[in-house]
Amino acid sequence: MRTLRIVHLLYPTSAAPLSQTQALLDVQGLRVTFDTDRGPATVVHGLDLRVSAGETVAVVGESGSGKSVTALAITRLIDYAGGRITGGRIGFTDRAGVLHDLATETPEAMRRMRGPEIAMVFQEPMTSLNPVLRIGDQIAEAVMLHQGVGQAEGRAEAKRMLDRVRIPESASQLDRYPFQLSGGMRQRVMIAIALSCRPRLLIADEPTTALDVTVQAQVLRLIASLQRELEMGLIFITHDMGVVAEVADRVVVMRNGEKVEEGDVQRIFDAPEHPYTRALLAAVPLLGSLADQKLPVPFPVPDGPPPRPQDTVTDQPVLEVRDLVTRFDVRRGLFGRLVGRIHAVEGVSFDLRHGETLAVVGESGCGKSTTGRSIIRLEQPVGGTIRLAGLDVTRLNRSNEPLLRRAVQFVFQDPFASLDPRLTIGFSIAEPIHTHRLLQGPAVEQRVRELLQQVDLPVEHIWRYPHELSGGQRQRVCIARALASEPQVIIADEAVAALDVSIRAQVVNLLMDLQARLGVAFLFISHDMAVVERVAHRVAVMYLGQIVEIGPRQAVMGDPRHAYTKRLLAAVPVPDPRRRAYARDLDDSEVPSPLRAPSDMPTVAPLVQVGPDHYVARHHVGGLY
Amino acid sequence: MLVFLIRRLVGTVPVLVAVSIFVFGFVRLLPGDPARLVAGPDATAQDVAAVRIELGLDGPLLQQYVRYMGQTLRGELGRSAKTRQPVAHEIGARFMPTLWLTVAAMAWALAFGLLVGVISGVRRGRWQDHAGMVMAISGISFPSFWLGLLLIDLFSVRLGWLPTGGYGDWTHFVLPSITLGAGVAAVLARFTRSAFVEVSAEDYVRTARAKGVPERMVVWKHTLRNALIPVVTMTGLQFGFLLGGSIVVETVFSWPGLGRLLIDSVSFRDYPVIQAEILLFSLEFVLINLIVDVLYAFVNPEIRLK
Amino acid sequence: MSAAAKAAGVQSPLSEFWRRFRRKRIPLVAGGAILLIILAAVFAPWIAPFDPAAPDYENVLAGPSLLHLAGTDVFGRDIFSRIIWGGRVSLSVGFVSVFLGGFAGVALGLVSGFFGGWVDTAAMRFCDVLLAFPGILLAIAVVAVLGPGISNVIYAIAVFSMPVFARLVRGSTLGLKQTVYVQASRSIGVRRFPLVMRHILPGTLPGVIVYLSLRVGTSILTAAALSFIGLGAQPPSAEWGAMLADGRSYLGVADHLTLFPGIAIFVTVLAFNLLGDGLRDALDQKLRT
Amino acid sequence: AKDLVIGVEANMPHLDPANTNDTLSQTAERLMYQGLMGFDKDMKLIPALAEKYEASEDAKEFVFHLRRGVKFHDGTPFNAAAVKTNIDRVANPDNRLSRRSLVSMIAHTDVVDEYTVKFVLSSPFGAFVNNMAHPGTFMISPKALAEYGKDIATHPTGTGPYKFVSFATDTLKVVKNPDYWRPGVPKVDTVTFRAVPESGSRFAMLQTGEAQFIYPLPAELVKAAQANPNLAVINAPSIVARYVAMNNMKKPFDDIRVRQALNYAIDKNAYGRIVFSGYSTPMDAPIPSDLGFYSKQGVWPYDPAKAKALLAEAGYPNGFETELWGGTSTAVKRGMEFIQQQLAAVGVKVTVAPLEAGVATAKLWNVQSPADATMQMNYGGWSSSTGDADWGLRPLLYSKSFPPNLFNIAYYSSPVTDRAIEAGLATADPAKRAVAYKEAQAQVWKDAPWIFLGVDRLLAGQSKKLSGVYYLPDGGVLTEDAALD
Ligand SMILES: Nc1ncnc2c1ncn2[C@@H]1O[C@H](COP(=O)(O)OP(=O)(O)OP(=O)(O)O)[C@@H](O)[C@H]1O
Ligand SMILES: Nc1ncnc2c1ncn2[C@@H]1O[C@H](COP(=O)(O)OP(=O)(O)OP(=O)(O)O)[C@@H](O)[C@H]1O
Ligand SMILES: [Mg+2]
Ligand SMILES: [Mg+2]
Repeated sequence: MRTLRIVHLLYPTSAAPLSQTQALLDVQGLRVTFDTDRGPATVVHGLDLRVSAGETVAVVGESGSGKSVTALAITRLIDYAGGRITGGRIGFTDRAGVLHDLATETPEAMRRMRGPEIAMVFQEPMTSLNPVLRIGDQIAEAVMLHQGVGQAEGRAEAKRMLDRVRIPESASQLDRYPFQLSGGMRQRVMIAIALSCRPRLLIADEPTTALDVTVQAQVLRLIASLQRELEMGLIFITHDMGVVAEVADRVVVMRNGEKVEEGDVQRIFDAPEHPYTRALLAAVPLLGSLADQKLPVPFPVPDGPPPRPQDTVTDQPVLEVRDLVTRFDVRRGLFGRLVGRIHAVEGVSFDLRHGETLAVVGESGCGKSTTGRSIIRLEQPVGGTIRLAGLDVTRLNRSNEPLLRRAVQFVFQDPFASLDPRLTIGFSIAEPIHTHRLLQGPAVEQRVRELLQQVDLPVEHIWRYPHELSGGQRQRVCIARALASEPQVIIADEAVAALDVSIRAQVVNLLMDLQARLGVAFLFISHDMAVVERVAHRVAVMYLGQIVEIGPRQAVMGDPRHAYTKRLLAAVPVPDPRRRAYARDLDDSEVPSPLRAPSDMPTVAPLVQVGPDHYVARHHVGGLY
Repeated sequence: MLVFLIRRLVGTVPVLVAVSIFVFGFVRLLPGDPARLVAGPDATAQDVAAVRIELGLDGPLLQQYVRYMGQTLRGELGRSAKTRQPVAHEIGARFMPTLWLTVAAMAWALAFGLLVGVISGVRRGRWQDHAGMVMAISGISFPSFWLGLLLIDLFSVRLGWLPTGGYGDWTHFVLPSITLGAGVAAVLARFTRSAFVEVSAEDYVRTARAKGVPERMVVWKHTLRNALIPVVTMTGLQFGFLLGGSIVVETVFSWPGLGRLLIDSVSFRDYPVIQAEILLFSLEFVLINLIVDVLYAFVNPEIRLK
Repeated sequence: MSAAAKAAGVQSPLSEFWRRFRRKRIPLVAGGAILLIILAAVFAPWIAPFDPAAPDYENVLAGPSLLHLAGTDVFGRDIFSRIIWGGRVSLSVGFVSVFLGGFAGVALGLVSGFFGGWVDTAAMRFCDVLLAFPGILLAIAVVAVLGPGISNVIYAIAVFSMPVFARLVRGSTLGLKQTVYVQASRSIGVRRFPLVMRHILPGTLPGVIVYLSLRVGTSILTAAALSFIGLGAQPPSAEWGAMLADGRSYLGVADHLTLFPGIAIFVTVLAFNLLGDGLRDALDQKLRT
Repeated sequence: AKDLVIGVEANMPHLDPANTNDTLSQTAERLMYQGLMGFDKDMKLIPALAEKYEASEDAKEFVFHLRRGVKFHDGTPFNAAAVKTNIDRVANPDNRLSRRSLVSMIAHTDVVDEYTVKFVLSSPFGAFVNNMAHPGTFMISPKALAEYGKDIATHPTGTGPYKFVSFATDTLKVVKNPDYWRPGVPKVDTVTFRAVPESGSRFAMLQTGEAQFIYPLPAELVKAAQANPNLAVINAPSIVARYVAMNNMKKPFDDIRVRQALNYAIDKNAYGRIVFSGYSTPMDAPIPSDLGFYSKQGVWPYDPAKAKALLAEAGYPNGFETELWGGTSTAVKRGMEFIQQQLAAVGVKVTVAPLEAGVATAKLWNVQSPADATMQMNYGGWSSSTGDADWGLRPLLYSKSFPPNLFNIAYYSSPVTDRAIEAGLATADPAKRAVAYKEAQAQVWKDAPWIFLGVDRLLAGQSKKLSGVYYLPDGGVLTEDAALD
C-alpha cells in the first residue's frame, strides 16, 4: 500500500487488486484541527488505526480525548463540524476493491460513500432522528438514494430493516414520528438507518451511553449479531470498559488525541502496558468484588492503606417513609381533561437509619428521583407519610418546614448545573446558613472555610466562581453546601454519575468518610451497580414506581429474588472479556410505561419477607414477575 | 388535530372578550364628546342628547357595554358618527384593500425572507451571508414612510413605471407592499437564518449527511423543514406588525383601507367606527395566528399528533 | 458532559462574553457609534453650532454649506444643530419607553413564570390582548387617550413593549425555575423573594439586555411613525421623526430637510440593531427577532 | 372618453348637502347638486335654479322665480313644490340636519305657482339670498328623498351637471348628465375625486398624469410645480382668513393692551413668507377683501418694541406664559411654531398644542358657558361659505355667538359691534348693509380680539391640458365647465 490511488467510487479506472491481508480501513498519522475563535486547535495528533472486515475495534479514552472527532474525520463529516484534516491518510478499500484516501476525496465522492460503504450510529438517540419526518421515510431515504430504487421498494426495505433490528409491528411503526418512540427504539431505528445500505464499515460512537443498562445490553447484542451477519468492520467508541470487554476484538486507547496503547482485548485487560490504561482499568469498579463483605468499603486509594469496611449504622430510624405516592397528571384536550397519570412513585415505604446508606436502584423513569424529590418536597406527594426523626413532616407548615429543609439535603447529579454560575462558591455554601439564620457575621465565613476543609477543598476557593472549578471540585462544593445546615439525611441523586471514573471514586470515598465522621444517613440514588455495591448498607430496587425488592446489600445483590432485580443485574456489563455475556439470554421487551388511564390504578404488590430484613414484592399470578 | 383546533378557537374567546372590553373602555376614555361632534356645531342641547342616545352613549357604562356586545354579536355595528353610514358598510369597503395589501406584503416578505435567510444560513460567514444580512438589518432600520416617499419619487415620478398610489390592478400593489413588507422581510430573513443555523447544528442533520443525502436535500428537506417551525410562529406575530404598518403605508400611498380609516376616525372620535375597527384588527390578528397555529401543527408532527 | 462544554466553562460568563463581543468588529463599531450619538446628545449645548430653536427668516431652506452642515429648515434653523439636540428627544423616547416597558415586563414575566397557575394564565392572556393589537395601533390608542406629545408617546411605546419583555422573561423564568441550581436553592429552604431576585432575575437579564438594545431601535422608529401621522412629538421639539415628517412636504424642493433626519434615524436604529445582534451572539442566547 | 381626475386632500365624509359641514364634501356635492342661487368663478352670486328673486324692503319676504324645464337625475321635474320639500326638510328640527341654521329664520315657505316660491321669514335677514346659494340648501329630488330617506347620502340625486356613479371609500365617480339644462356642458365624460391625504403623493399624482387637477397645492411645492412644463399653478385670492383668537374674557387677554401688543409682535409679511412660502397676504381687515362689504383697515404694523412697551404697561414687563391651540396638519403646526417664535421675541412663552378634530370640538365648540372655556389662544382660519360679510363676522365676533351656539371662541363682546352686525342683517339694502359692516369692522379692528395674520392664496396644481376648473375663494372647486384637450 505504498502508492495510494484516489479514484472515483463509481468509475473505477484502475482498481487496486484486492488482497486478503489488506485492511478495510487504514488510518495513518491522522491530524484533525479546529479553527476556533482562539485560533487553530489540533485535537487529534497523528493517529493510526486499522480495521479489517468483520473485526470490532473499540476506541476508548476519557471525555475529550478525540474519539468522536476521529470518527467524524473518517466519514469526513468533520467538514461540517468546523474541523479540518490537516495531516495523514485515511485509506479505505471499497466494495469494488478500490483503495481511496478519504482525507482527500471530493465531497461528492464522500457523500456517495456514506451509507453504502461507511455508516455511523451516534450517541444521542433522542436528537439524531429528524423530528418532522416519519421513521419509515428516514430509513427509506438512504435506501432509495444509494440503491436507486423507488418509493415502494424503499419502504419495503425500511420495513425489513425494522424487522431486522427487532422492532415489533414494523409495518405500523413506519409511519410514526421519532417523538413517539422510546430512546431504545430510536437507537434501533438509527441502527436500521445505518445498516440499511449494508455498509462495509460501521462506526458506532457511544451508541449505548444514553441508554439504560437493560436496553444497552439489548442494543449491544443487536449490533454484534448484525455485524457478524453482514461481515462489517466495526469501530466501537466508548468510555465504558465494561462495554469494551463485552464487544471488542481489539482495543485502541486514546488520550489527548493520541493513541497510547493498542492491542488485543484480552491482552489489554490482562496486561495493560500504558500507565493511563492501567489507571483507567483500576478505577473501574468491578461488580461482585465485595460479594462476601457485609459492610460498605471505600475505593482503594493508590499508595494508600487498604480500605477498611465501615460500620456506622445505628438502630434508630431518622427517616420513615410510608406508602409514599407521587403522581403527575397528564391533561389534554379541550378543557385540559385528565387523560392519564404518571404513577412515578406508588406506595413506597422504607426506613433510613442514622448513619446508614440506602441505595435506590432501577431503570430510568422508575421513580428514583421522584422519590427523593418528594421527600424534600420538590414534588408534592399525593399520599403517604414522611416522618423525620419521629416528627411528621408530611404536611409542611411554618414550624416543620425549616426543620425539614435543614435536616434533609439534596445533592444533584450534575455538578455543573447545581451551582448558580453567577454566585461565588462561598456564597453558595453560605446560603443555607443565611437562610436558616444558623450563624451571623464573621462566623459564617469561618464556617464556610471549615466546610471547604471538610470536603478537601482549599479555603481560598471561597471567592471562586463555579466555572473556575473542575467537575469533581464542584461536586465537593455541592456536598459542602449540603453539609452546611448540619443535616441528618443527604439524598444523593446520581451524585457521582456525571464524574469521570477516577474522580467518581474520590467523591464516593469522601461521602463515606463524612458518614463515618458525622453519622449522616444517605439515600443514594444510582444506576451504577458497582458503586452501589461499594457504598450501600441496604439496597432498594424500584420498578414502575414501586419498590420490588429491598434488603441488605449483600442479600439483594448476591441473592436477588425478584425477576426484575435479576434482569437488572444480568444486564450490567462486566469488565472482563472472559465473561462475555453474548450468551446471556436477554429479552427484547420494553420497560412498560408508568402512564396509566385515570381510572386504572396500579396494584401495589405487598412485600413479603424472604430473608433477614430482605423483602420482595409478590405479584399476582400472571403479573409481570 | 380537530381537538387542537377547537381548543385553539375556544382559547381565543377570552382574548376577544378582553379586547372588546378594552376597545369599549378605550373609546370612552378618549377626550371629546362624539355626540356633540355628530350633531354639528350649531346643534341644540336636545339635538346632542338625541344623538347621544342614537350612538348608545347614554346610560350606565355596564348597560352600554352589554348593549354594545349584544349589537356586535348580532353584527350591528352602528352607524358612523361622521358619515352616518352603517359602520359595516364603511369598514366593509375598506376591508379587502387592507387584507390584500397585507397579504401581498407578507407574500413577498416571506419569499424574500426565506430565500435570503436560507442563503445566508448556508453560506454562513461568506459574502452572500453578509450581503443578505446587511439588506435585512437595513430593512428594519428604515422609517417606512420615508421609504414609501422615496420609492414614489423614484419609481413613479422619476421613472414613471408605477402608479403613485391608490387601489387598483397589480401595479398599484408593488410599491405599497414593498414598503409595508420591507421590515417584515428583514425580520424573517434574519430569523430564518438563525433558525437555519441552529437547526444545521442539530444531530439529525449530521445523521442525514451520514446517510449520504445530497447537500441540496440536506438544506431543503432536513434543515429547512425544521427551521420552518419557529419561522411560522414568527410569521404570525409579524402580521400584527403589518396591520399596524398599514396605517402609515396606506396614508403614504392613499390606499383606501382600514388603516387610513382608523386615523380619520380617531381624529374625529368616530366611536362606532373605532370600536368596530380595533375589534376587526384584533380579530384579524387572532384569526391569522389561528391559521399560523394550524400551519405550525402542519409542519410540526409533534403538535399535530397530540 | 461534553468536552466542549467543559472548555466553555473555563472563563467567567462576563469575561467570556466580553472576549466574544470584542472579537466582532461590527457590533463594536455600532456600540461606539451609539456612544457617540449619546455623547453628542448629552453635550448638545456645547457641540451644536447653533441654537436649535433660533429662527433666521432671512436664510430659510438653505442647502448644506460649511456654515450650516445640513442646511437650514423652513424657519432658517440649523438642521445639524437640531439633529444633535433632537438626539436627546429621540434617544430618550427610545430608552425611557423601553426601560419602562422592560421594567414592567420583567416584573410581570417573573411573577407570571415563577408562580404559574392562574396568575400566569391571567398575565399571559393580558399580554395576548396587548399583543393582539398591532403595536402602533396600541400607541395610537394611548396617545388618543392621553393626547399627543412626547411623554405620551413614551408611555404608549412602553405599553406595547411590555408584553414582549413579559413573554421573554416568563420563558426564561420557566426555564430557570427548572434549573438544578434553583431547585437546589429551593430544597435548602430559600424563600420565594430572595430565590427570584438572587437566582432567577440575574439569569433572565442577558436576554433582557439584548432585547432592550433591539427594542430601542424599534421604539425610535415607532415614535417617528407616530410623528408621521401627527401623534408624535409636538413643535418645536426637534425629534428626528417629527423633523422627517415635517420636512416631507418639501421633498423635491428641499431634500435636505428629510435626508439628514432620515439618516440620523437610520444610522441610530441600525447601530442599535447591530449592537443587539452582537450582544446576542456574544451572550449566545437563543433569542431571535 | 375624457376622464377628469381631481386629487383632493381628504375623504368626502358625506354627500347629503343638508348635513355637510366641510368644504370638500360641498365641492363634491356641487358636481351633482345645485341651489336656487350659485356662485360664479369669482364667487359672485348668480342665479342657478332660480332665474331671479325679489326681496321685501324689511328683508322678511323673498320670492324666487324658478328656471323652467329642469329635471332631476331621476327624471323628476324641478318645481316650486320640490323647493318647498327641500327647504322644509332642512328646517324640520326632527330631521336633525346640521345645516338647519341656514333656514331656521324661515317662518313658512309658500308655493305660489309651479315656478314661483315665496319664503316668509320670522325676522329680518339681509343675507338670506346668500343662504340660498349655500350647499346646505341644494335641491334634492323629492322622489329620491322619499325613496332613500336617511340614506340619501349614498344616492345623490340632484339637477347638477354630473350624475352619481359610485362612491367607494376614497373615490367619488360621477358621469356627465346629458340632460343638463345649460347647453354645451359638461364637456368631460366623467369626473373622479380621489382622496390623497399625503400632499407629496398628491403632487406626485399630478406629475405622473394620474390626476389633472389637485388642490390644495401646498405652498412649498409651488416652486416644484412651476418647474414642470406640463403643469400650471392656480394662484388666486381666497376668503380664508388666518388669525389667532384670544380669549377676551380671560387674563391676560382681557386687557386690550395685551391683545394689541401681540398684534404688534408678529411680522405678518414674514408670516406669509415663512408659513405659506409667500402665498398669503397680510390681513388688513377682520374679513378678507373678497367678501362682500369688506372695509379696509390697514395692516397692523410689526413693531416688537411697541409690543414690549404695551406689555409692560399692561403689567407684563417680562411677558407671560400661555398656550396656543390649533389643528394637526403640517401647515397649521408650522404657523403655530412661527407664532411661538415671534411671541418669544417679546417675552411671551407659548406652548404649542395641536388638537385633533374631536378634541378641538370638545374643548372649543362644545363649551357651554364662557366661564368654562379653557382656551387661551387658538390658531385657526375661517372661510365665509356664503361669501358675505355677515357670515364672516357674526358667527365669530357677535356676543350672541358664544359656543355652543356659534363660534365666537374669542368671547369677544362689544355693544358697538353687536349693534352694527344686527343692523347689517336687518335690511336687504346693500348700501345700508355696507355702512353697518364698515362700522363693525372698524370696531373689531380697534378692539383686536384676534391676532390678525393673513389671507391665504388659493393654490392648486393642474395639467396644462385642463381648462374650466375654477378654484373658488372659499376653497371650493367649480367643475361644471371643465374641459380636457
Ligand atoms: N467543533 C469543535 N470545535 C472546536 N473544538 C472541538 C470541536 N469538537 C470537538 N472539539 C474538541 O476536540 C477534542 C476532542 O473532542 P471529542 O468530541 O472527539 O472527544 P470524545 O473523546 O469524543 O469525548 P466524549 O467522550 O466526551 O464524547 C475536545 O477537546 C473538544 O473540545
Ligand atoms: N414534573 C414531572 N411531570 C411529569 N412527569 C414527571 C415529572 N417528573 C418525573 N416525571 C415522570 O415520572 C417518572 C419517574 O421519573 P423519575 O425522574 O423519578 O425517574 P428516575 O428513576 O429518577 O429516572 P432517571 O434514572 O432517568 O433519573 C418518569 O416517567 C418521568 O417521566
Ligand atoms: Mg464523543
Ligand atoms: Mg433521576
